[in-house]
Amino acid sequence: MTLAELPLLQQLLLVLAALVLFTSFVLLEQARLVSAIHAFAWQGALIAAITVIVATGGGAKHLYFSALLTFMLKVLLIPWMLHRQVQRLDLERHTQALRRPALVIMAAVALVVFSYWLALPMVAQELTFTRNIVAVSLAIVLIGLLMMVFRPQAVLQVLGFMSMENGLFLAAVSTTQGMPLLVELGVAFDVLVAMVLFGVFFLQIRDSIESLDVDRLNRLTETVENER
Amino acid sequence: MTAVLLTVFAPLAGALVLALLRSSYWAGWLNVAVAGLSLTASAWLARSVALDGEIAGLSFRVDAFNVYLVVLTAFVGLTTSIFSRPYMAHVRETQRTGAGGLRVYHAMYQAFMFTMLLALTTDNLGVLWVAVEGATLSTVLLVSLYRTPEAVEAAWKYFILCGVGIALALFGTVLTYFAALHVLDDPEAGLTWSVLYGHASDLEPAVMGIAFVFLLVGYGTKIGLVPMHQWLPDAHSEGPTPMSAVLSGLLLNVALYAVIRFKMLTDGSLAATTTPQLAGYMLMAFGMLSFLVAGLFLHRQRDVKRMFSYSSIEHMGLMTFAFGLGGPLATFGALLHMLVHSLTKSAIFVTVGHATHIAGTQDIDHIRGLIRTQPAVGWSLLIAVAAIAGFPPFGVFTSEFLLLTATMDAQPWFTIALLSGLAVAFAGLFRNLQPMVFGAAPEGQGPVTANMLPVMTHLALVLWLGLAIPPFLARWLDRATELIAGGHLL
Amino acid sequence: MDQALSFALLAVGLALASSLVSCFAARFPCLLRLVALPVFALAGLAALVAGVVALWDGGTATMTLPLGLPWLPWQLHLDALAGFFLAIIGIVGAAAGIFAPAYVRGIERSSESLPMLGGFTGLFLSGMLLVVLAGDAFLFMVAWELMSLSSYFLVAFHHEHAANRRAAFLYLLMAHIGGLSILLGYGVLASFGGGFAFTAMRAAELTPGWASVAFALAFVGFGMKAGLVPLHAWLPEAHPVAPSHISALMSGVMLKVAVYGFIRFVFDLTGEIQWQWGVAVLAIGSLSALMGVLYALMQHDLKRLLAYSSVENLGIIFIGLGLSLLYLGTGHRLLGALALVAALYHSLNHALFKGLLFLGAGAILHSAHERDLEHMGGLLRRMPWTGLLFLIGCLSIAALPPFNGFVSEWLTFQASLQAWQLDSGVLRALIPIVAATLALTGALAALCFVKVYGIAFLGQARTRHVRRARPVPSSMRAGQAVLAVGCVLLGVLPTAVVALLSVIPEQILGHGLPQATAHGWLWLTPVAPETGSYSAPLVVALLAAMAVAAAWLWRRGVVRRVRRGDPWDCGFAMPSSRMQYTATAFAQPVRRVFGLLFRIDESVETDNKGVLRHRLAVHDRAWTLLYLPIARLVDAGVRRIVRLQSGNVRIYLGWTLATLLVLLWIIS
Amino acid sequence: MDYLLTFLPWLLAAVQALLYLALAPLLAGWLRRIKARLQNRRGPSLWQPYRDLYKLFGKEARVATTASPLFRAAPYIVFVATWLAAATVPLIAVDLPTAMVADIIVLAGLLALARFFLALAGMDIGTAFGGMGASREMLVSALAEPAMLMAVFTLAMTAHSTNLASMIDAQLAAGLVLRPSFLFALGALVLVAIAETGRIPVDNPATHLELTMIHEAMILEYSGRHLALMEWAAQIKLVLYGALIANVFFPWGIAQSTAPTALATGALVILLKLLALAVALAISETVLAKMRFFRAPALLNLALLLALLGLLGHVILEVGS
Repeated sequence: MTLAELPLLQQLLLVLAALVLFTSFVLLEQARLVSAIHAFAWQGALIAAITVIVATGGGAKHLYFSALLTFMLKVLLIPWMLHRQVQRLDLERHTQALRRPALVIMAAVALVVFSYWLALPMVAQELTFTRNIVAVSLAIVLIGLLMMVFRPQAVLQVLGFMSMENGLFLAAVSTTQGMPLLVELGVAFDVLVAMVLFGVFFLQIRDSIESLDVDRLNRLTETVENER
Repeated sequence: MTAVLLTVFAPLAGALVLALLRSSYWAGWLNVAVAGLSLTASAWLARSVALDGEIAGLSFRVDAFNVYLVVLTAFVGLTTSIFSRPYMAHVRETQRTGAGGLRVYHAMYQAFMFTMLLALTTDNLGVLWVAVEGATLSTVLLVSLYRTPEAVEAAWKYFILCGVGIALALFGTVLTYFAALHVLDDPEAGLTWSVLYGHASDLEPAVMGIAFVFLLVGYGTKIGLVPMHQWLPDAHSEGPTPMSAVLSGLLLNVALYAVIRFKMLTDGSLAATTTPQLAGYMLMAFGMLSFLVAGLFLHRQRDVKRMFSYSSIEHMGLMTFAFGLGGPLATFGALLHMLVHSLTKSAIFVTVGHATHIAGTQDIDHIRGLIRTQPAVGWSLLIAVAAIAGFPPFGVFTSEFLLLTATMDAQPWFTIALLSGLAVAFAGLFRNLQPMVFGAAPEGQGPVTANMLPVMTHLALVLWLGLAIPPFLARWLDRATELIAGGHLL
Repeated sequence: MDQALSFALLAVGLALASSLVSCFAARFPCLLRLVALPVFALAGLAALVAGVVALWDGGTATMTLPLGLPWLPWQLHLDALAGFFLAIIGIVGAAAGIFAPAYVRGIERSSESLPMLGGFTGLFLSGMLLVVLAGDAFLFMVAWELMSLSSYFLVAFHHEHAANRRAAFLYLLMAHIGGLSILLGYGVLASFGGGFAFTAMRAAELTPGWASVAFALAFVGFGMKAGLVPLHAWLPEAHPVAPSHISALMSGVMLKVAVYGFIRFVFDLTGEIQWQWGVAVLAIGSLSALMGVLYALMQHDLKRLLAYSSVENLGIIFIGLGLSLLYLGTGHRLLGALALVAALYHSLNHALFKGLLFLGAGAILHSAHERDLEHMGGLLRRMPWTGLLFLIGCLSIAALPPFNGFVSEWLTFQASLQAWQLDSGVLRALIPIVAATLALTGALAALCFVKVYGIAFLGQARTRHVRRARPVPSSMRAGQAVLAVGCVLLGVLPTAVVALLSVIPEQILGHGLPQATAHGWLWLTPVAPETGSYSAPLVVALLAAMAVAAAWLWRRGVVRRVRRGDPWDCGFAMPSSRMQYTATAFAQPVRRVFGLLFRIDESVETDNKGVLRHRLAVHDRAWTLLYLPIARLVDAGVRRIVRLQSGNVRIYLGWTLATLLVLLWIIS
Repeated sequence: MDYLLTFLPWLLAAVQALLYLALAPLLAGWLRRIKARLQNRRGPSLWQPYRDLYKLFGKEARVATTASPLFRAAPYIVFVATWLAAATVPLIAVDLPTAMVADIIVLAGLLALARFFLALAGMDIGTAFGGMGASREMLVSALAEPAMLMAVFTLAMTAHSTNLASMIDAQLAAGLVLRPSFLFALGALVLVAIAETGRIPVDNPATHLELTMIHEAMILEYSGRHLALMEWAAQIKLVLYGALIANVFFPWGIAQSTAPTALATGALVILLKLLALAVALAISETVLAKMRFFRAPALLNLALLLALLGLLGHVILEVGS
């Protein structure tokens, strides 16, 4: 059926999903650290919204809770912690443009297409009215990974990691109307702990190499000093 | 049931207490005590499993496959904790970390044990994922315990790579859940492995295939499969040695365990399609690749712990290959190999710990004449490496014998790769080992206080397994083989 | 038969006990000399008894041990073949056990290495015994690798020298590869026979292709252990650096264990034999024999020379085996049995004289502290007993009648001269050529050992410490004497031995040598009296008689006095010991005639004082042709592969992403 | 009577063995005489070698102070081994028990035994010449031995036996058959014989010029009876090879029974054969010059080639028929 025939709620859903995808593109090529964090927060917010819509539409009550969880974690807590980190490492002014942006963006687009192609068999499964979003969530995961590959700045890498988590969450919501509660809590807890540890590591890395450029973390290698 | 709970949650309680306990002296002992408690509980658990097939409930499930891994985990946990008490004391004397560091160490040690045991015993794939992620989180601080630039770097790489990998694994889990929801009416049970295994044949093949790819890449990162292995040598070489021992001995096993569980589901779902063996082929490919690549890496090592971590990659590759090969013989061999490899490898790391204390460095070129300086350490290292290289009468030989012959049966041409891989790996190990143990000792190198009890126990067990496999263990392994490969040997 | 098996088990137990006892030798050094080694000798004796009883009885005995895999317990199996090799292990083991204590006394000062020596010697012996006794592939492999590993530790015994460590490493590496390929060979048999027990494998029906694969794997594996060219490079490195009685065990016995494995695998288990295998074995065998003796000629380190000559003798043994395979493959079972017996006989002989020679080298090392021929000389008058026994060893290894080496070579010739019975003209032509190679090898061996004996024991001492050499203690002499007596007996009474040996082909090939010993103990007639006969006792008797006659001849009323004086030497003044022919000079004609086969770098340079210096080094071509290329290959692979570990985390993540995408693409 | 029949062959063998002893110096003398005649010299009398031996036996033996017991034992071993080797070669009658005791491979072995001790004796004193002679002698024989055995194998494969008596019997039974293989084998065996017995062009028995000596260099230190035994052994060896070539390739006339007439003819015939061979050898030694030592291998390779051709000729041309 064509888009026009879909119920309004679902159309809204698709719009939001598109926006989420857009935010991760923004995240990918955002130069300023702070605005990257904001973009990440927006992504979280959008996903929370999607969750609420799915909850009302699909009538899965526990999704309200996970929507709340997402909002707390991804929109408030983690961005706030990142902000504090950035301030402590006085990186507010830090900007770092993406190298070869055109190439990277093309790669990201390719990933989107790839994930759509990949998601087809799943879309073929008539299950929920959110099925089309599977492709989007997969794309977000892959783009997050891509961002980690192309962004040498530690904080940005963490952002990429977190946006991968967003993608996963979106996938959970869109495909299966959320995971069992136990798992959701566990995942959320892990993410939180991970965020704390990332904070610790920012400081440790800063202490050891006076920078957050992970490219300079290259002592441990077989190629250079092991030439016998 | 209580046995399960005791086994799993004793370490958790221990972790909490240790986190609060100030005296690092008592912490060391308490660490040992908790590990011992957990081991006794696991022994009890094993006994009850041996009596009445399997234990299930509270989304825990212990069957023949994981019970022996549970016992193994608890056992290695105990011996390593025994070793780590004097070791960490020595570390503290040499000012490489402070009291706080020791507190973190002990607490995280038990937390890690908890996650391992939880991952092994749980029946819920989601909890499994949480536990494995928890294992990363609990060990990553230990890798950076010494705060040297290398340590921090290693920890960061470990964290990022395993985090990404584990995220992918979560995606796979989600997809599995998605596939499950079609065939199951109760969504809550959608992640319960036993239920899924019951309906494995109904799961949508396309989805399960994609899911398995994500899971393989995800958990494969933790197994240390090439080309996702790069974190492993760094983490092993920079963390404190007891950590390396448990990482090599336990974490890799658990990750492999997870992959096997999912492989069983995937096989069931793909059985009807044109490529029923797909998962197996993937495992074989990754296993063989890791096996060969790691063997080559062994030749260019300066850091002794790095070298042995590569040897871990090699052996995990071998096991992965064998599980992919399938069939009772190969599976039995792989299970046995899991057992003997973790025993031997942890023994090796413990010995290496002593050796590094003797020489005061991890640099292979500066570890010399161990046999002259401290025969106990030198000989243990020599014997243990001979064992890991697959020389009888040690258990590794038995399992490799089974693997090779099984391969000869099923895929004769792979034996050529196996043969050359084993030879290359062996050469790599011994060409570095010999100067370390043999030869004259350098000036001013003296023996250290070493507790060789754990090593001796491990080697004795491996020797025993090489000479004769006790019947009860044989029955376990056989039932596990039946679970995985659907065939008997006995 | 069962008592034979129990004797064998007793031997294994004693060997293990000796290694156990010597674990405490670090605290009580004398323990090794007074308890462990005598027990070791007893173990050898028990094995000898077991072997002889088994050969005499000619039956088989089996037994199952409560060890091994749950569905594959260790099985012991003792038949005539196993018994024969038990006897070989036993006699050399006993001799080494008698010889060793005096050697050990020398090193008791550095007592922390004693447990290593004693313990692994015991393990080594028990490993070899178990290989021979094994009744299933699993126990066979366990014992095999145990043998390799323990001997590795013995090679590494003097591990202070980096060269010895390298030798030990090379040895263990090749032993490991060989073991793996043997294991795969058994894997092939097992997958057809449906089990690892030898009984199951015997019953298996292999397709010719797979049978050839199994044969190839076994040939590579056992050949590597037996030191066949071109897989021999480890042997001359590893055997000399071990303590001398260990060298005797390794060269004399361990190589025979490899021969045993080959015979068991190919003749007994594989079933249908194809004549092409025989051609391959013949080719490799003759190559090894020739190269072995030529390289032996080039050596001047006594133990190294003996090691190379082991390569030669194993080549001769495999020539015999190849002939046997060829005849069996073309359906001549009698001739196959004959060639097999010849090979077995030579195995026994080589065990005896090579053990004897290595013990002799050990004696020289013990009293003159010298391994280099160029520094020896005149030892016959310093240590007459060792000199005499060593001479017997040299005569035997040079295949001179009436000593034992000649008998086995004669049998091999007899077997090869029956080639006219073959249908294929090519084979008819091939075999005599091989025989000619064998003849050349024998003559060169004679040359080689004239050099050894003449340089080491005759002439003048070339260095001061050799001039001060003392006779060795009687226990050492006794150890050598045992083997020397064996050499003489086997040379003089071949008929009895062949009668015993022909049980083996009867058992595993179902065809013995009915004619060989049909004409009484005097006559050895392999095929028939008119095709060729040899009567060693009569040869000895006639030699004695003629010696008497000659003595009588010159006793007829002529001067009996012998006047001592300076040597004549074409009127040169009394020559100094440095004017003697050196070992290198002695071998120089051969080096010129066979120059192509060696990698020689020779140079004459004058140092600043205007003194001429002549440097000469003869290298093994196998290194440049086979080993170094492989090593380079591995290194190149390593250099490529380490790029994976570039150190940049983003690249690692890139790998993860790439892998993921590739897999996803494959799957959908 | 039958007791006599079993005893007779042994007696015959003993007689033959003694005949070798007796004939050896004669052949040497004959050879020298012919050579002298070819060189237009009168030369010594036929009996000179006997006189030399007698004289040497009468002289006292002088042994270097540096000599070991082996030095004094060697002459007897060399002599006895050579003599026994000779005794196994049928001289005047075919069916000898000694031929059963030791076939042709054993014969080669016995000669090798003699050579082994000869070389050791050469090295015993520790003079440079002794070592040189030993090294060269051993190399020459090492190269000669495969050629000889190949030639012998050709015969053995024709006769299906390594037993000299049976070989000769087979030859006689077959009658006069022209075998290409035998031609080559004969050539090979002649070359080998020249090399082994130390004749020109490989070695010169008459020389005492140090650097050209091979055999002489080894026995340089001997004197008196020791020297006598060595010389005698060398002469026996010459006769041995002569008899071998003569009787294996041209066996006609040899006694196949123990009838006195047969034996008499046999003795006469073999004497003529040997003398004829000696003439041929003398001629070749007069026309040829001794070659450099390192060209000797070429000669022996030729021998090996001939033997190989003989063998292949046998396999290809003769067995098929």
